Amino acid sequence: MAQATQTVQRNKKDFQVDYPIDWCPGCGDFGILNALHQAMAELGVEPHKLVVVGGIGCSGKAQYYVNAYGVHTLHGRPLPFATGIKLANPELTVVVVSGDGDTMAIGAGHFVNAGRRNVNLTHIMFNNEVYGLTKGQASPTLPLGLRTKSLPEANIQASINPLMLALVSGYTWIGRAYAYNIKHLVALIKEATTHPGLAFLDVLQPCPTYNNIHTKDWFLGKDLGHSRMYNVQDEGYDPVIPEGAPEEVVQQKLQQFMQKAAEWGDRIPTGVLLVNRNVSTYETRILETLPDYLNHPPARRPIHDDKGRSVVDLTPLIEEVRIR
Amino acid sequence: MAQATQTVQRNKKDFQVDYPIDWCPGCGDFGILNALHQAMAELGVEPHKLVVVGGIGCSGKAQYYVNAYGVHTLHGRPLPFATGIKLANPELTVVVVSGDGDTMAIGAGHFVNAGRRNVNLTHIMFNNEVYGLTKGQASPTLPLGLRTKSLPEANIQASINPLMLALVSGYTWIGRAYAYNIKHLVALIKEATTHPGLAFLDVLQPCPTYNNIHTKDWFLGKDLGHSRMYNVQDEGYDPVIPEGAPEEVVQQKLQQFMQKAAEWGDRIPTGVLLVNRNVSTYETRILETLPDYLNHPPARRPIHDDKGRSVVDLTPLIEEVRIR
Amino acid sequence: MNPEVQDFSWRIGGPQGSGVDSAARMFAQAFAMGGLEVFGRREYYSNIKGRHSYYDIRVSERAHRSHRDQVQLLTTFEAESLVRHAHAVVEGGGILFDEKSAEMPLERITFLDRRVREDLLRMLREQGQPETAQGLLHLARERGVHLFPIPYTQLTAEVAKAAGVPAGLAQRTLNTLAVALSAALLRFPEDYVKEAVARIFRGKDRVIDLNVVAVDVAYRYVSDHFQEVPFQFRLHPKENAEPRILVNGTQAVAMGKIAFGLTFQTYYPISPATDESVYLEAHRSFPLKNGEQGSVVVVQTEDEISAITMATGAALAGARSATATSGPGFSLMVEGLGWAGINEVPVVITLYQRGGPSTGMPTRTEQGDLHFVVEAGHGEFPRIVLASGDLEEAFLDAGRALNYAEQFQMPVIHLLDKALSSTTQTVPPFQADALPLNRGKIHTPDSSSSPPFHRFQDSEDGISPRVLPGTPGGQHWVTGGEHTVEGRVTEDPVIRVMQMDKRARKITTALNTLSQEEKFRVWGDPEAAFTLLSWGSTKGVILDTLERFEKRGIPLRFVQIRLISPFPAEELRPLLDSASPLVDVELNGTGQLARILRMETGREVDYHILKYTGRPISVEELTEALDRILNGTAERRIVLMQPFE
Amino acid sequence: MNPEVQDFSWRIGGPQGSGVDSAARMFAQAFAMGGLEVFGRREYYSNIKGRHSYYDIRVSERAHRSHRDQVQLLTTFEAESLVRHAHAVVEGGGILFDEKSAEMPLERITFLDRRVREDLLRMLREQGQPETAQGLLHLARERGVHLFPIPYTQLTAEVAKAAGVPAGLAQRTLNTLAVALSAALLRFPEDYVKEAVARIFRGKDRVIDLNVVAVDVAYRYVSDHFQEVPFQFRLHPKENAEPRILVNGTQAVAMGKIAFGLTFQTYYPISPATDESVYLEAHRSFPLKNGEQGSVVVVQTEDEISAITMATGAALAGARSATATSGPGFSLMVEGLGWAGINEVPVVITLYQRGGPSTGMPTRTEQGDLHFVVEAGHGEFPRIVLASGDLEEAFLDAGRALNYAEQFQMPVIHLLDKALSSTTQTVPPFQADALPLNRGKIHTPDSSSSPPFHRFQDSEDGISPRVLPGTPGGQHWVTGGEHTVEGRVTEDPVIRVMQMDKRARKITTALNTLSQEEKFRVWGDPEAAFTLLSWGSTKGVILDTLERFEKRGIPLRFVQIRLISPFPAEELRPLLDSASPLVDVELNGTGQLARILRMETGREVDYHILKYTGRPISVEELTEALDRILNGTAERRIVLMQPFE
Ligand SMILES: Cc1ncc(C[n+]2csc(CCOP(=O)(O)OP(=O)(O)O)c2C)c(N)n1
Ligand SMILES: Cc1ncc(C[n+]2csc(CCOP(=O)(O)OP(=O)(O)O)c2C)c(N)n1
Ligand code: SF4
Ligand code: SF4
Ligand SMILES: [Mg+2]
Ligand SMILES: [Mg+2]
Repeated sequence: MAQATQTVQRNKKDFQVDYPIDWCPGCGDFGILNALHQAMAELGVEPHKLVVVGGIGCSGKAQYYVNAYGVHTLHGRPLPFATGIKLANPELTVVVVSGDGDTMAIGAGHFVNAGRRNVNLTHIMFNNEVYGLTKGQASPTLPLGLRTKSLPEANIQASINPLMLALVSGYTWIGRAYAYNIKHLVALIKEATTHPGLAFLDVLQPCPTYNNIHTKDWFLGKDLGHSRMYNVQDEGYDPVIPEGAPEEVVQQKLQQFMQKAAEWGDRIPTGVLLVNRNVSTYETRILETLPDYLNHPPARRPIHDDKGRSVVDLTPLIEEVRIR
Repeated sequence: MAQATQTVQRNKKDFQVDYPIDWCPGCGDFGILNALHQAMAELGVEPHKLVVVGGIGCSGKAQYYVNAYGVHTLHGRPLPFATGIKLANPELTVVVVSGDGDTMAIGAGHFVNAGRRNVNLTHIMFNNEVYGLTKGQASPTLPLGLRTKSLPEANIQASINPLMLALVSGYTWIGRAYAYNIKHLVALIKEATTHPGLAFLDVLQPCPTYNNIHTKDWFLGKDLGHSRMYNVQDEGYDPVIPEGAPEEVVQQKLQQFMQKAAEWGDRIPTGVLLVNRNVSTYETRILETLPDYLNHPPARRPIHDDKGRSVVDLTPLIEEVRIR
Repeated sequence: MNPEVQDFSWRIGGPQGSGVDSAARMFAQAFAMGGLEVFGRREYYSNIKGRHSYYDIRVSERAHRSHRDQVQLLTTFEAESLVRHAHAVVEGGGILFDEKSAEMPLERITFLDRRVREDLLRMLREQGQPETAQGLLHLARERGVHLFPIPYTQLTAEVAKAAGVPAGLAQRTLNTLAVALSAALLRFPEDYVKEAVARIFRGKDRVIDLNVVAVDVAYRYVSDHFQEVPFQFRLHPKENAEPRILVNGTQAVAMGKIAFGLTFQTYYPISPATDESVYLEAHRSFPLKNGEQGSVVVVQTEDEISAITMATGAALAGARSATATSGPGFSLMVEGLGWAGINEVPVVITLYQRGGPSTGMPTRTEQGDLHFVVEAGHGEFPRIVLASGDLEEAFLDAGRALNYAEQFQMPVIHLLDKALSSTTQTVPPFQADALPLNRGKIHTPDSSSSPPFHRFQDSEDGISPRVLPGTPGGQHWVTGGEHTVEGRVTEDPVIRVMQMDKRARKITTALNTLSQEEKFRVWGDPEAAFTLLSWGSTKGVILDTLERFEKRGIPLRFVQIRLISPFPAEELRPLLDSASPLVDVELNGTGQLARILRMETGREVDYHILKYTGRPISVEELTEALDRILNGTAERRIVLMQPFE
Repeated sequence: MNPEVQDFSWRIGGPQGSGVDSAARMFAQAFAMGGLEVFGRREYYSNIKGRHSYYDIRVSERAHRSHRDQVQLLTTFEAESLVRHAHAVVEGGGILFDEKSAEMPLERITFLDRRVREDLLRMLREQGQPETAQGLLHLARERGVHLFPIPYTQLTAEVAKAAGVPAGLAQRTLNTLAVALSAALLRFPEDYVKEAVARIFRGKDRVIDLNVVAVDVAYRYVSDHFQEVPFQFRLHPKENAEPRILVNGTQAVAMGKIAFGLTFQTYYPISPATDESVYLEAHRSFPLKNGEQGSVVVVQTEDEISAITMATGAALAGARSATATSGPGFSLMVEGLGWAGINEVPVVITLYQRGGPSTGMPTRTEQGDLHFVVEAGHGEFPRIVLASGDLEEAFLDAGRALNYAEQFQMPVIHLLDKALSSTTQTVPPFQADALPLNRGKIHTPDSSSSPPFHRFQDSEDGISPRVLPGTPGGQHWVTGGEHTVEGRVTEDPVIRVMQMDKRARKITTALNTLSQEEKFRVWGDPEAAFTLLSWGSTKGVILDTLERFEKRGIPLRFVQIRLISPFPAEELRPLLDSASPLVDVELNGTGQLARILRMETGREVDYHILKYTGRPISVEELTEALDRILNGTAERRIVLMQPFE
């Protein structure tokens, strides 16, 4: 049930389109977009089998810049749209691109409940700690007390830890990357996409226009003399909960994850933080009672014959209520 | 900024009202209601200063059964309503009563973001794992694969751990109780109410009508020969993160919390699981820039003089934009 | 009075959760199996257990489609039903009641609404009666109603003994006893009741046996005790009756959805819509004509916003997709509706209206959402709003809604209400080939064409070919923003106008494409000037009332509007011109259809007959209101209300 | 042509984020300080940086309230603005542009919409011009437009030199240069420009100094190079002008809210509503007349559902409470609105309409939500919908909305649109005592009375006294369910009808209480038969156009509807009866006000003048449309569109 499998040799260009991009110069979104193109090419996804589902925000515009079926949804709603698309046609590779406001404020309820389903989707969150497209208000990932450029007062709401929220919600693959570390980002998007289940990739994305605190320089630790970010895999971190893992292994992995998720400030972990193979996908759960689901998913089941007549045999349903 | 302080001697009866209660016989909600009456009496809250804000569900009806200002809101929305009431008049003691569907499904986005604010509210969630009032569908706390009475198939969505979601969201007081253990429940409601900040109390509430799996007998461990539930305080568990605690203490307390939160099945922790004194309330944060907030909160600031004329002196605002 | 009734109404009342429902179903089935036509109406509180609910079953040789205020036989076990409904029994009718309940003081009936209690007490005091159920029974008897006190405890003891089971178990046959006692009083052959028992408890042989014993006990008790009572109503089985199914509104819609190709449904539980989705979940797998299994994927979402957007996602991917909800849920779907509108996505929303506004009266009926659904959503986009008037329409309209959505590429709102959803009725078996399926312009680009596909190409009828994701060469975008032909957001004024006009043109296309029958139906005397105008579930009571007036030699005409948006203004013109008076009948407080009519045609109605108590209109109520109009004593706005419904 | 213009329009264009806004503000301030009246209109894409935006500043001795399609002077730095707007400059007008931008090929202008590019290229080819900005400049020159090529690089170098700062820093004076060059061409005294510089950069002395140098450089450049150009427009300062403030629509509303007692506001960011809340956040603390500090608590919520419900909670607790949003946000508020409706909670929703449906055109204007807001919400409940036509109304209506909400105890929707929100205009200073505050029936039970308080007591005017939580003895309930007098959920038919009727009665009360002025205003010649009907932001252009026709001796009348719900049908009757033709002017595609008018009064309009490109109507457009009606060449539906706006 992996979302994509290597079939054709593809080039990053296959996923680019020839339209102007209207992000601000220097925006981290460019890095994410490039990585997405590259990752899809390396995975050999066919463009017509790729659906990119965007939320509303600067981030959500990413779907316009991919040669694919692009769906620009509503603010906060990309996950349910994507879920509908994927469940209707599981053959499609469905990637969600959304902002931190989109995902953790107005979309938080869907985020939490999408985790309960574990549908095979890839969710890339562009985390810039602000509402870019509405001109720089605080997003749910902006820490308490910070005052970015366009705030009339310091932020008086605390921040959500997206990794922890993903964990608690039930995402089965969780990673973090940095928008300008494209190589790493490509690798993570690929892994997230091939993961069979709901994957969440938190991408730290500088917004040069509105986030003047957590800037490129800050992430790269210009003040510290070393990058704030490190790759957990470099330190031998193993994120995998294998299928059928005993409860204690599960707990140990979760503890390990939570320790990493709590790190911030001078040391920010990136990389693959959790791969939980111990949870079935929603698609598998459907299959348990609808064994024909993957052969004839909702978008592909023929519903009428040549003459337009329904192919349904209503007899058993009628018999149930037949009185005479 | 505690929500309530002992001022008058009150009796549980002061909080009861003389109307028929329409929960099913044996419903756990009765226990919670009784405990609420008792707790408010013991705290010496004045009924006219108490606002009980209900969601929609069997649980949300609890507000009808208290002598107080009762606000029966919309499904999923008691938290924002309560936040508005409390911020408008911080003198009021505001208690939210809501179901698990109300809170964790349709209301999950508000839950997560209410945590970011840490407004001084008490949130009691009636956790019966089902949608009682709509006749027994699975709620977000029903474990995957379980099939309660009125489900046409086993639940194919995984459950949310409410304690963990509360933690990640930023609730600063988290506890769990059992609907029929009224003494303990009273103590916890009192503590939650006096906690200065957002308190979440997860109440395990058997629904004899629709939840035929996690029944009273199950909780009491009739099959095991001992109650599934235990009180963490009995084991010396200390939930408090003191004000100004160093980061390592905070982390250790959170780890301890998460271990407890993960327990379920044959051993279910109840009691006070987290008291985080290290986070300011929203009210305090408002005070930083509006020092007069508590003296003249939004609901109590006089806005006109005897003749109905505005008391606002618009001069500085006009001067800002005056051209000539 | 003709005791061999053509038209018999039975009422059973009791606390929610006590089995009133299954008793009513058993009663309905027994008589339906006996060849009669059955119409059932259910009333209940927004409550799980304890509050009062009741069920009316109307049985007749020819089909009826509405309830009556007055019943021939009332069956109860407890005091609340007795005091609430004793007044509704006709002269010569009967009341079956637990002899123990008669002494209950009104003051002690827990859930009796305060206002009801006070009104009843006042009446009892005025009449010098005791303030107990007994008082009301006395009044009934004075009116010529026959009282049948039943020693239920004794009867269940008999059942226990006869069946050799413990008394506790026999207790559970109470409902069967009540049904059988009622049937016995009507001298209806007990075999039908037993057959109904067998159906209801299908698969549980021991339960069937026990309840069959109860039927025997009941029949015996009636013949032993009530032979002398001059209760003279009789119902006789009819031979060679036509085939029938017994279904309710949510089932009819769900079966229609399955029959006509639904493959994806989302829902968030809400009364009274939930039952439809639960039916679909339970019947998510069904055979196809070619022997394969067909299926509907049903997803319980976290809220209604997710429900509409997920269903829209699935529709976009190519599924026949729908969601079902009621007022509060629909209010949350409005933003999603607009997205489907601007993106021309075929998604169906089945809306079961209930008493509003806000939480309102969740388990009561209303036609209060009409104007809202027609205008719902910021900005302007076309939609279809279609209203069903009865169960057969509900079944077919479920299919039409799916067809329209794909044919005209727009969201379709299929309107029903709580009354229809809980109406149980005998109807001819539904047919899956009653309606051809129309999937509209689904396009596959040929291999030479290269993306982006022009999904929103201008077109004469406003409908552009659509390509489903997964189709090679068809890549394009969709967006809630105004968009270019390839679906990219644009703010170009010229393209904006083109796309707005293109979408708007689909309104004309739909109006030109649909048959008159799909837009409105004219019933009664097509030449009559006296014209009733209505929509939705009031159809039943209007048709039943029309027949009554016809019998009295007063020809009336009824225009049933089925397509509310787009509104068939032009085609209605001749009917409106010849209508005098034009009488609006609606289950709401403002006459919403009449307001739309005036907006669309300029024509004002002459009278409103409105009911907004949350209960459907009875034949008696409508008859009386029309009589007042006919004899010139009516106000322009007639508000109907039954204080004890 | 009179070079001493009474009515001058200046346009500046440039990429979003490049300072076009502040340049325009500087220009507006300079002329406003010079005693002239200023009207500014802003157009921009839904984008942060890079896409095209432009600002029109209309300057005149007497106030104007709308923009014109044609400008006297166009100021640009780059090719895109040049090619988009060159056509808009009048004969004898001028274009100020960076000489380097002229050679830019249209093909290489990144964000030029494809359709715009194609249309322009076609035009250039037809006229045999090069496919560059230069081509369009040629065409302009041929039309008699004066070209002012500016060597901006050289000028900034001069600034750097004169001020002794690095070139990079001097680069930042580009906008000031452009403003000063423009003012210099108009021979407007440079002191005003310097004063404007000082205001704009208040507090940053070094920046002021630098920009003052730029003003000098610009003025010098103009006198050195363009003395000979026969560009003859002149603007002169006016002495002793009346006091003025320069504000935009969101500020006007925010100031109105503060002035008239708002204490609690919630919002979720959304264009174009956000600016109002950001203003409130920045001004959350302000003095009271008694010397204390007043404040508004402003909460940024997680979504609009939270925004409306939190604001409602605060209102329930006794705060004057509001929220502000735009279409998509309002669509999400519908359920909350209904709750406030049934509970009679005074909450205000300020709705800034933008291009719909769905995401639509977030930064463009539309009057597309009117009918929706009137019907929004399942079920039936009264609300007030109030529409402001200009900044002064916006300020006062913000207060009226708060008053109405408390007076009539219902949700109030205050309608504005993007056009008004981004209109910047000189107006007389706002007064906090222009409107008395009315808090309605707030009640304190006397100590003898015991709870529950009868919050929803029936009353003649439909309005029941309310008690605020915290008041001793006032305990009661509120619920979205239908309720008893004490606010407990009920399904009793009698109480249901009482409460529905009570709430509905408030509609009559409101209609009877409000003055005619608050409901609608009649402008122009009150006796004229030729009647324009409109609402909201179109007021400005209609009044400006009326003046034009008046000058031409053609008396017209304009009925500006201000109260949309409840609709003042009866009072409008005489005006409607004497209207011929009745011409509807609206910024939407279906003529929503006209539809409501027909629904409420039966009267159909004779003509629709509609614009739904997302841009406001210009005087020229409206004049031409009216001329077509007057000379009998108009279709019933006139659609306005400017392809290059
Ligand atoms: C229902 C609704 N509310 C508000 C908006 C306005 N809006 C557009 S983008 C945005 C926030 C964007 O922030 P984020 O999701 O973090 O994305 P970013 O722009 O930072 O990438 C908002 C609030 C909207 N489009 N719809
Ligand atoms: C918007 C909306 N959707 C759906 C409903 C229907 N509804 C009423 S109660 C309820 C669920 C109740 O479940 P829970 O919150 O767990 O409370 P419980 O009854 O179990 O105490 C639902 C879905 C509603 N009232 N409003
Ligand atoms: S505002 Fe920030 S996030 Fe948006 S495009 Fe600009 S830099 Fe990127
Ligand atoms: S359905 Fe369950 S939760 Fe609701 S009242 Fe009955 S027992 Fe309690
Ligand atoms: Mg963001
Ligand atoms: Mg529950």
